[in-house]
Amino acid sequence: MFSRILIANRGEIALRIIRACHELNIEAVVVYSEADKDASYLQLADEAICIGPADCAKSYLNIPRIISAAEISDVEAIHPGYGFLAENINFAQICRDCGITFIGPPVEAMRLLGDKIQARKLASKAGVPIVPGSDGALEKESMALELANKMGYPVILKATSGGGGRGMRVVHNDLTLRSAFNSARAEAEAAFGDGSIYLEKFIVEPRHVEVQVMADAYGNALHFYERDCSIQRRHQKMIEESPSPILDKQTRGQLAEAALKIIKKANYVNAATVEFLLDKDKNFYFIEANARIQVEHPVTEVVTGHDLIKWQLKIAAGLPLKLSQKNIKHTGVAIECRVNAEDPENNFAPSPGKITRLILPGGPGVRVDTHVHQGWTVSPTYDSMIAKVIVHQRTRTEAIATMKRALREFVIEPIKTTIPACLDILSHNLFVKNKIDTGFVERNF
Amino acid sequence: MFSRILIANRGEIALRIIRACHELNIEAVVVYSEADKDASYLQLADEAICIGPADCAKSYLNIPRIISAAEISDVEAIHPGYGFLAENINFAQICRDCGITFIGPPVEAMRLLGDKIQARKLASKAGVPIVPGSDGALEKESMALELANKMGYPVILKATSGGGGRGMRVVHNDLTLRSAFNSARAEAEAAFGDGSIYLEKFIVEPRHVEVQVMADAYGNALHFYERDCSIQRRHQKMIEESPSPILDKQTRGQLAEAALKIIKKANYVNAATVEFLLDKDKNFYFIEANARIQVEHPVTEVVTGHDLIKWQLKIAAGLPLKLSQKNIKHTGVAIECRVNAEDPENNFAPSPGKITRLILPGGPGVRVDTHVHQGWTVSPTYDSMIAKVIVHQRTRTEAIATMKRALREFVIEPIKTTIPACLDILSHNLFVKNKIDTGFVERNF
Amino acid sequence: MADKDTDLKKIKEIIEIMKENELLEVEIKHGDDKIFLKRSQPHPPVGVIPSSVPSIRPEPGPPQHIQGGGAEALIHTYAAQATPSSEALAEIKSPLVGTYYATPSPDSEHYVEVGSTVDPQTLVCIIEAMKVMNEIKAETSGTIVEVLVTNGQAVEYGQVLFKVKPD
Amino acid sequence: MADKDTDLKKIKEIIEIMKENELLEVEIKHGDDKIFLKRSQPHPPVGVIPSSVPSIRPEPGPPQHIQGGGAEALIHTYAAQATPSSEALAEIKSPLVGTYYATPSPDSEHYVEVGSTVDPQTLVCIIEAMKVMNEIKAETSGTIVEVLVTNGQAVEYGQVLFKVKPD
Repeated sequence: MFSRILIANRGEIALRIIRACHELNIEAVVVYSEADKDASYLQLADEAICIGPADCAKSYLNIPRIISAAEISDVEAIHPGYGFLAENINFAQICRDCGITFIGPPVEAMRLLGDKIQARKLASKAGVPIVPGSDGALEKESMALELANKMGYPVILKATSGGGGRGMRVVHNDLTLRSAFNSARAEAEAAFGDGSIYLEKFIVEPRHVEVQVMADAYGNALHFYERDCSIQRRHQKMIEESPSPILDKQTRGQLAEAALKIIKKANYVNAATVEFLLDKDKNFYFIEANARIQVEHPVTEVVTGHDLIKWQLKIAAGLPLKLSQKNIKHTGVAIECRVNAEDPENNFAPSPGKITRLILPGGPGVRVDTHVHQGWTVSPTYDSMIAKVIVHQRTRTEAIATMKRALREFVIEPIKTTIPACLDILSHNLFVKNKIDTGFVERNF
Repeated sequence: MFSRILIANRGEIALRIIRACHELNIEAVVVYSEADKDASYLQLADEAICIGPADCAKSYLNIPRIISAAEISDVEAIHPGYGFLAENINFAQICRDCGITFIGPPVEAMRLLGDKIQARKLASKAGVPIVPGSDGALEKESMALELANKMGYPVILKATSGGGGRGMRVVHNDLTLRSAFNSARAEAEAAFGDGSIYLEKFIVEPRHVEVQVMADAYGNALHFYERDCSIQRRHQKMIEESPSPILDKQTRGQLAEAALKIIKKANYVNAATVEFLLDKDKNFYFIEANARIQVEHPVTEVVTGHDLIKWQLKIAAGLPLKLSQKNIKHTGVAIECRVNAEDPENNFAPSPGKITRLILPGGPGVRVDTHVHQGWTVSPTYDSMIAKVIVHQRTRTEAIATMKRALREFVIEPIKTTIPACLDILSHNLFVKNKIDTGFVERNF
Repeated sequence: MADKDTDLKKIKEIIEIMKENELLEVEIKHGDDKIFLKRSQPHPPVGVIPSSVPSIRPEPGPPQHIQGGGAEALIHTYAAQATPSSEALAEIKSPLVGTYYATPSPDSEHYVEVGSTVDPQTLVCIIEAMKVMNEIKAETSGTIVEVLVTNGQAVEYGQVLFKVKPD
Repeated sequence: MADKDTDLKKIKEIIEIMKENELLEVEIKHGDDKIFLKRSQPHPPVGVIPSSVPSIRPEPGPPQHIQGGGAEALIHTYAAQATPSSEALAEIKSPLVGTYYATPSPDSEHYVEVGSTVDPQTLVCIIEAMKVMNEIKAETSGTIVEVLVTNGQAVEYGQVLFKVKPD
């Protein structure tokens, strides 16, 4: 096992990784930018190294500085968390070249899954259904028009290297396709330095269901059941739950099996999430695989009792996944709400600033993952997510009740957060009745 | 089910009961003393009523004021929490006379179990082993001397109406018995208004193991496994865990069965804890039954997934215990540490005062039950317990690791707490190896 | 440096106001924390200050946000709204939780009303707690100037029932 | 009222000091929150203030706790410990995370030492990051008065390497 690793991330996920390290007696070195110098988790780390100013390009995204910090702090491995460099193939390659273990998949598997078009091809080869669409990047508008007419509208344009909704457009006819093609291309170019665009059939009222998988270096791959992340706003997940309340036992099994097929086909090692869309008739389509730990991983942790970050560390250190699929039990229902420093009454505008009063929820069935504390200033520079509240109960009804009471006792002043928006969703008749899809939030709020 | 109840308690247990009420859609009315007027849980309550000054005799222990508050706030039931009026038969009787449901056992069962001598007799009748001792209160020193010589030293003197170590003396010979008899009597008289003293054989190096039981009004009684509370200092529990790491499967079953026998014999309804001493040879002896919810109930909640306060409410409202014993599963290992505002470096002297910095632990496997927040002033008037940290893991080794990292990330300034003492215990070789008994703390720290 | 200049200007203004008025409140608030300073009046001010003296707000308009030492602070200044201490009212508070009754029986007259004079032994109301009617005494002397509760109302411990102008 | 008297006294003292000294700092701290006000120096003070001017602490001894508005506040007053800006030292900070080397090669002389004069283009050290030797320039002019790192030491971003007395 590792004795000392470096965490190349910040905020709640940096703290989350420190926690796992310390429970495994691993020393944790954290890098930080000047904007994070007062973060309380730096006190918990075994060493904290300032790598640059607030600007991510000069700190959390700066590969030479992070590698340099890893070298001077003499670590064996780097955990990239999520976001920042977590899916950066170049970073993973440089770690390898420097003899530092990258706590994530091998470069080869990242290459196969990181490019969405490649990933679709791989899924097809593995016999997993994919959303009908272009075989690759569409170079010309005319190709997009022809294909859209062949499949029938609506269709969706997506950036090949994209994520988080950027470079994405849903179009319903030839006219809107023409204008969207160029604007999506420009957006993708700006966001990812790659203007490649592909096209897919747009699934109406789909649910977003993803499978958590974990594979070791010895060919063992296991799933940890699914998460339903259909509550999204502008393609950003707000609330996640497990199990997916829409799945029957058979579909659940097929979904997990499909995820494992893809992972095995990619010779994947470490944690991954395989994302699917589920249409009204319970047909599922592979959309993409995320070659990293996800924000919403605690949902899976509380229903399975497995610490996924610890497994990431163990697998990266070369330990086998000493588990059989049937010993991974799923108990009860978990829901996670993301608390973002955004103002729901002002179109979710960022609401950074100093937290002068903070009372976190607690008690039975409640887990809170947060790096913020009373007196902490939420920076406008980084992601607005400041806390995750996760509840675990025997039934979905009880889980909703526990989440509501937890969010109601969450006091955070004076900044605005998404707590009221989450409460509105949890109280909505259609959410309670499980009649939701990925368009639910935009249609109803 | 109730629609509105009153909580006749304060601090973390008042908040705990509010949480259960709100998850069950029950309105919670809280009473408070002037010393608690700034408590944050008052904001969560549906109504908060000031009943008197800081002095308990004029507020939390004042029956007329609490009943009066219940009447003006029009509640159907009163939850007494633990401590204060929780085991006061007079209070339970007055509630009944006023047509208010007392959320606890019937008065008759309280009478049978509240008096320790009566409870021992009941246990004997039920066929449960008890520690050898006097059949009732000892009126004269000479009777105590005679019995002690017959059973052989060491013996322990206890107050009939006692609890919490007051009126208790361990004696090893005739000389110390003589002086202890009168001092124990005086202490019991002062503490409980009842100087009755009884005598028992003193079990050397015992473990304190207690069984959580729950019974409904229809004759169903179930156990929720045991808690091991051998880590005590001056008869005050510091760390509790479940399962008891010393019990084999057979003894565990016998212990649970013995607890249920006593509960059924007493026609008990609602939550109770049946306490046993376990000697080196795994013989167990009934010591007493606590006719209320216990401080350490969360340990049982996390390993069984059952919310004991919700069960208390449901049973008091006349609902049946819709469970079968085999459906109550025990998963993993839980440990609770009590965080008291006491200074371990100064003989555990109380350390009240304003909390100017507070960072609570969180993340996987960690539950925190506390009513304190940054800016809260810990009053010298009440119990020094300010928080409970509960962890749940797959194994005892992992649970200890999680508790250690949780306590290490718990920041509370400037008051002193028992956190460092708990960390010392958790790191002690004998605790890790499970070679402990109720004298462990006093011998080693 | 611009921020500090601004701060200094604000502070200077406050000082000027403090010097000019002598009777002064300075309130510095930050979130829940507050520093509140008010000059008490050991010596009556020269000249009579009417109780309804208009407050002097040197800078009307929205509160000023001042950046200082990295923290955002809110500073208000007021001239003192002085109330002579001879105007202070005594309060009769409920010593019990219960139900307030203004009369000994449904048809009786109120024990006291606005304008009633009371001495410490005067019965002012009944608080019913657990079916027991507890007669409450004034425990102060003076004239009732305000009744804050209505007949049959639930009251908590320490709740103010009456305001009394001392003799 | 006693507390408020105390507060007023403190505030009066602060005002007196502010008026008498003109150059003034007022620091009001509460827990993590701090209000810090300092007069910047647009005009040089009349008369020369030696750099080692003794600080004037009107109330020596432990910090005073002032009860105000329910919050516990801590108020310190200082006369400004004015340091003429010509005395301020410049700092050369590490622009990189890496390993500090004082010399271009093991046998060479140090790039700079205490007493060395530098201009913005002077090389002062090497920071090795990912096997790359990055030559670091002074980016300021003056005389090195302090070296805060030793050869081969790991340094983080922003860490002060040298203090420089400007010309």
